[in-house]
Amino acid sequence: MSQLSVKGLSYTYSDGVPALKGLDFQLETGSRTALVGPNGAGKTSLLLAIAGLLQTQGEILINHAPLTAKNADSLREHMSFVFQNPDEMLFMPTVIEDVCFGLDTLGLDDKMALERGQAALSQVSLEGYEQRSAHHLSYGERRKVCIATALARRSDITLFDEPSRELDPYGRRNFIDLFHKMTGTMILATHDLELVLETCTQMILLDEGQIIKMGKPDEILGDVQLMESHKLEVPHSLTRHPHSH
Amino acid sequence: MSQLSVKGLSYTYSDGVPALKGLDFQLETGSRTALVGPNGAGKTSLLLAIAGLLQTQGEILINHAPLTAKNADSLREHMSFVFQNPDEMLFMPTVIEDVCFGLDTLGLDDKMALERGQAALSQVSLEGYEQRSAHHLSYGERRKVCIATALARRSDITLFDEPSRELDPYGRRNFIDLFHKMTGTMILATHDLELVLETCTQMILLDEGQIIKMGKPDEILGDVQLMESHKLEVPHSLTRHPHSH
Amino acid sequence: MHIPDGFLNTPVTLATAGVSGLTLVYSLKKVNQSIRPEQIPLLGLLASFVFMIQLFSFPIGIGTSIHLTGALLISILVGPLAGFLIMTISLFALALLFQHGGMLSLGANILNMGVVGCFLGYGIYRFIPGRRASLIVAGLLSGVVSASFCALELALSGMLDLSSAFATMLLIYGITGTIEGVASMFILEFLKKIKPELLESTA
Amino acid sequence: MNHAFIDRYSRLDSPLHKRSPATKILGVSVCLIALLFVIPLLNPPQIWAGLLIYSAIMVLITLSSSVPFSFLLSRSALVLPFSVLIVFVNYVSGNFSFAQMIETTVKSLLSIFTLLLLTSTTPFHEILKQLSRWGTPRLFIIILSFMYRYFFLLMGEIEALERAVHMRHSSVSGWKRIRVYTNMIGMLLVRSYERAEHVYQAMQMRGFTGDFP
Ligand SMILES: Nc1ncnc2c1ncn2[C@@H]1O[C@H](COP(=O)(O)OP(=O)(O)OP(=O)(O)O)[C@@H](O)[C@H]1O
Ligand SMILES: Nc1ncnc2c1ncn2[C@@H]1O[C@H](COP(=O)(O)OP(=O)(O)OP(=O)(O)O)[C@@H](O)[C@H]1O
Ligand SMILES: [Mg+2]
Ligand SMILES: [Mg+2]
Repeated sequence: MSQLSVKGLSYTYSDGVPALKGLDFQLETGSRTALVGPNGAGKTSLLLAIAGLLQTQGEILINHAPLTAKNADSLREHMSFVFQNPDEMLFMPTVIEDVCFGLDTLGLDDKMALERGQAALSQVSLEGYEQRSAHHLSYGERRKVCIATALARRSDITLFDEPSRELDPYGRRNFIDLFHKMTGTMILATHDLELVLETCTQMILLDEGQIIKMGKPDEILGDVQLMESHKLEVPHSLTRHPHSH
Repeated sequence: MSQLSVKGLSYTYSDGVPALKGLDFQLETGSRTALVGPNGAGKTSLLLAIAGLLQTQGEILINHAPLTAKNADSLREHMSFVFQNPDEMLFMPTVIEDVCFGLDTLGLDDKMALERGQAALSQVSLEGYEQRSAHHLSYGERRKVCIATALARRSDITLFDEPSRELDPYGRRNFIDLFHKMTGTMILATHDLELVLETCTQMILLDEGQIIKMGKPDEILGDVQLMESHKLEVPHSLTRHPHSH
Repeated sequence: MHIPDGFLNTPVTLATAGVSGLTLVYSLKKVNQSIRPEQIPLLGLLASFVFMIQLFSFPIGIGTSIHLTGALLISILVGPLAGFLIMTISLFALALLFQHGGMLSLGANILNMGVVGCFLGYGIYRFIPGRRASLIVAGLLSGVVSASFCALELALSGMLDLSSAFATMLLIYGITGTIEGVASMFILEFLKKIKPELLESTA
Repeated sequence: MNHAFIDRYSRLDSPLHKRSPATKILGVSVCLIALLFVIPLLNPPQIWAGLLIYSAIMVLITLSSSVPFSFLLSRSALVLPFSVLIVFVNYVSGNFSFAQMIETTVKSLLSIFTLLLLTSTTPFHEILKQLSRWGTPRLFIIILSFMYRYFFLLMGEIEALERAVHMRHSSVSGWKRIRVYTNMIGMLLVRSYERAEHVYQAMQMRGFTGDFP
């Protein structure tokens, strides 16, 4: 069943920059989709649009219900979003308050929310960070707090915008494991093409606000010509073992 | 000749977190050094200290002159710093003003500053972005503007904190080329271990505010045990061709 | 309330400009003597903060809207003199960039919000013991006095019949002032918990 | 709130944009003094003539500025709620004649329009530079410059905060809302303070010593 369906989606920023130009695609419930494209392709804008945070043109259907300004709030209860810049997500005085923020609207009482928050923090190996302030952490640590907020919400749809970049290799590996353990539909925008190969079953190649191709990650990412014409590179693991599948 | 020499450098943040614990090292003029370590290791703090932006304990000698609160301003004329978070660097109304900010203190008149700024923007392939505002760009584009500010300064010492983050593969490759073309001493903090192998001739492995090891990148990064005990991973290109050097 | 241009007559304009101008000269001199260079960005930030909270106004019907001034909060953070300087600068920028208040009526607006808010508000805050109570009283009284000044200036310019509108204005600004006091209280308590350095940086 | 609109047209290219900031600031001052101090001294029929001539001059200047009329008019209209309220109260209470009512409203609109012409044709930092040349104290100018720069930063912070809250807290209401909002203002202050510190560091790195260019 399609959980997310996008039809003729367009968006132009107020200073006249067209970021999305008529996108059409559908994602099944439980699918894991990577969003790949050069800088300025429109990945972040697309994720913001899906979360109902931009006033777009065109149609976005979530579980067959159209996303409107009116119902955006209630649809967002089933969504999580890990922003590209951790500083734009973390605003509470302490790490644990940040992770638990909004869990009450999901119907959890304080004690349950706290338990979930703590569990999420330990999943990203930040035990003991509960009482620190997020804006006094290293950037990688901030990123992990952001991932923990999404883990704690256990949403139907989770949007990740470049979640792996400030993470150390161990943290990145840990994120991959968590990603596989999470349930629900997930969309992941990233430049880390190895990460795409390890986590997603389909991908959308985006450039200049348009969908260039949608399909299997190894097929798209392995296409040297396609990659180079969109400022991308065939990832290491595909070049070293060509056609190993 | 050693351009930068650090002795017994320590720093503790005001909320009591010790970030640097007695570091000692020396860097030669023109050397390219990578700073590698897990999240929270102290990389950013070390770079801030070298730039004279933290009130540290211990000694930092730049061209044999000790860095003090008094002469920090004049020593910084010979330094550039690309911050980990682009949003903290970009504060002027337009991109070109941002790139040219401070070039006048280097003795350039307006016209020369503008030329340099434009040249730097085209080096990061942002021609035509001059009049846009930096806080209305995609994150990758913002990062490129930050790199351009450093290019325009042509400093003796350049500090990069995670410069390849958010860049698309083409932008990253372009950064590597620029890095090789730049002159002067450079220090590069990153989690992108492939980038270290392609750009730096030596590296410092940092963990919990201490230097674990300093040496050749391929030797340190190729040491599986060492890597794993510090939350790192042997990079792809070293595992696929073990001992190829 | 920012009085736009066109509502004050010449004598009132000149008199208020004189009072505000002299206060500005005095506070510039004093602040210049005591300030450290690294504090200047903080003053700029607070000016920006005041600028912004004055832009966010809540409509209360009949064409009027209210907003907080921030005068009390910043006077406590950086002292009344620097606070006044910040208020003046934000009001100047608001008039120039957002047409909130006129250019020639700037003197009157600085008097109503800056002088009253910073010096009277801060004075009451220091004078009355007990942090919470003093903040609320300071907010309430400086709101009422501000409104009276504003009404008086308009009345002297023949724009307001004191008897008719006065009571309504006092009521509205008494309430706004009280909200200002309560909000300042919450924010100060928050800052004390999260960033005590900010409270110690008094210029 | 649309913050992209702060001195929005000030970077266009027109005869008026090319004029020196000094000329424009002086011109606007003279206009405002004439409008607010001199015209009211005239007798009623002359007042109307004065206002008409003044408006005609403004129209001519606007035509030479390539700033859209619609923008100037819609921004000037921001003063209307205040004017209408005051003027209406006076009219109802019999204090004002109909003519006075119109005159006051028109004056307030015209004065804003005049000021808008300055800020729409002169970048803010040019105005500051000129004020500084005329001897405005350095501290005043520096704080103003920082204020202007940090304003965008603050707006960015607010936008981000709003998005972040919306994403995770759909239905805040009542008392909880007030708590969330004061928390946000406090956090906004703290975060922008820290951001400002970092931005100041970035400025220091690039040779900022206390004077804005
Ligand atoms: N706030 C904004 N105002 C105006 N234009 C914007 C804004 N944010 C992004 N843009 C523009 O919209 C286009 C798409 O930006 P978007 O952030 O969606 O790209 P992206 O694919 O996420 O890039 P990146 O990989 O660099 O994060 C770009 O051309 C960018 O310059
Ligand atoms: N402003 C701050 N206040 C208090 N503690 C801080 C602050 N910034 C960093 N720290 C702490 O100092 C330590 C070192 O942080 P630093 O930012 O130098 O790490 P890093 O190596 O750059 O990490 P990352 O790879 O995540 O960027 C961490 O434990 C961090 O939590
Ligand atoms: Mg993006
Ligand atoms: Mg760091």
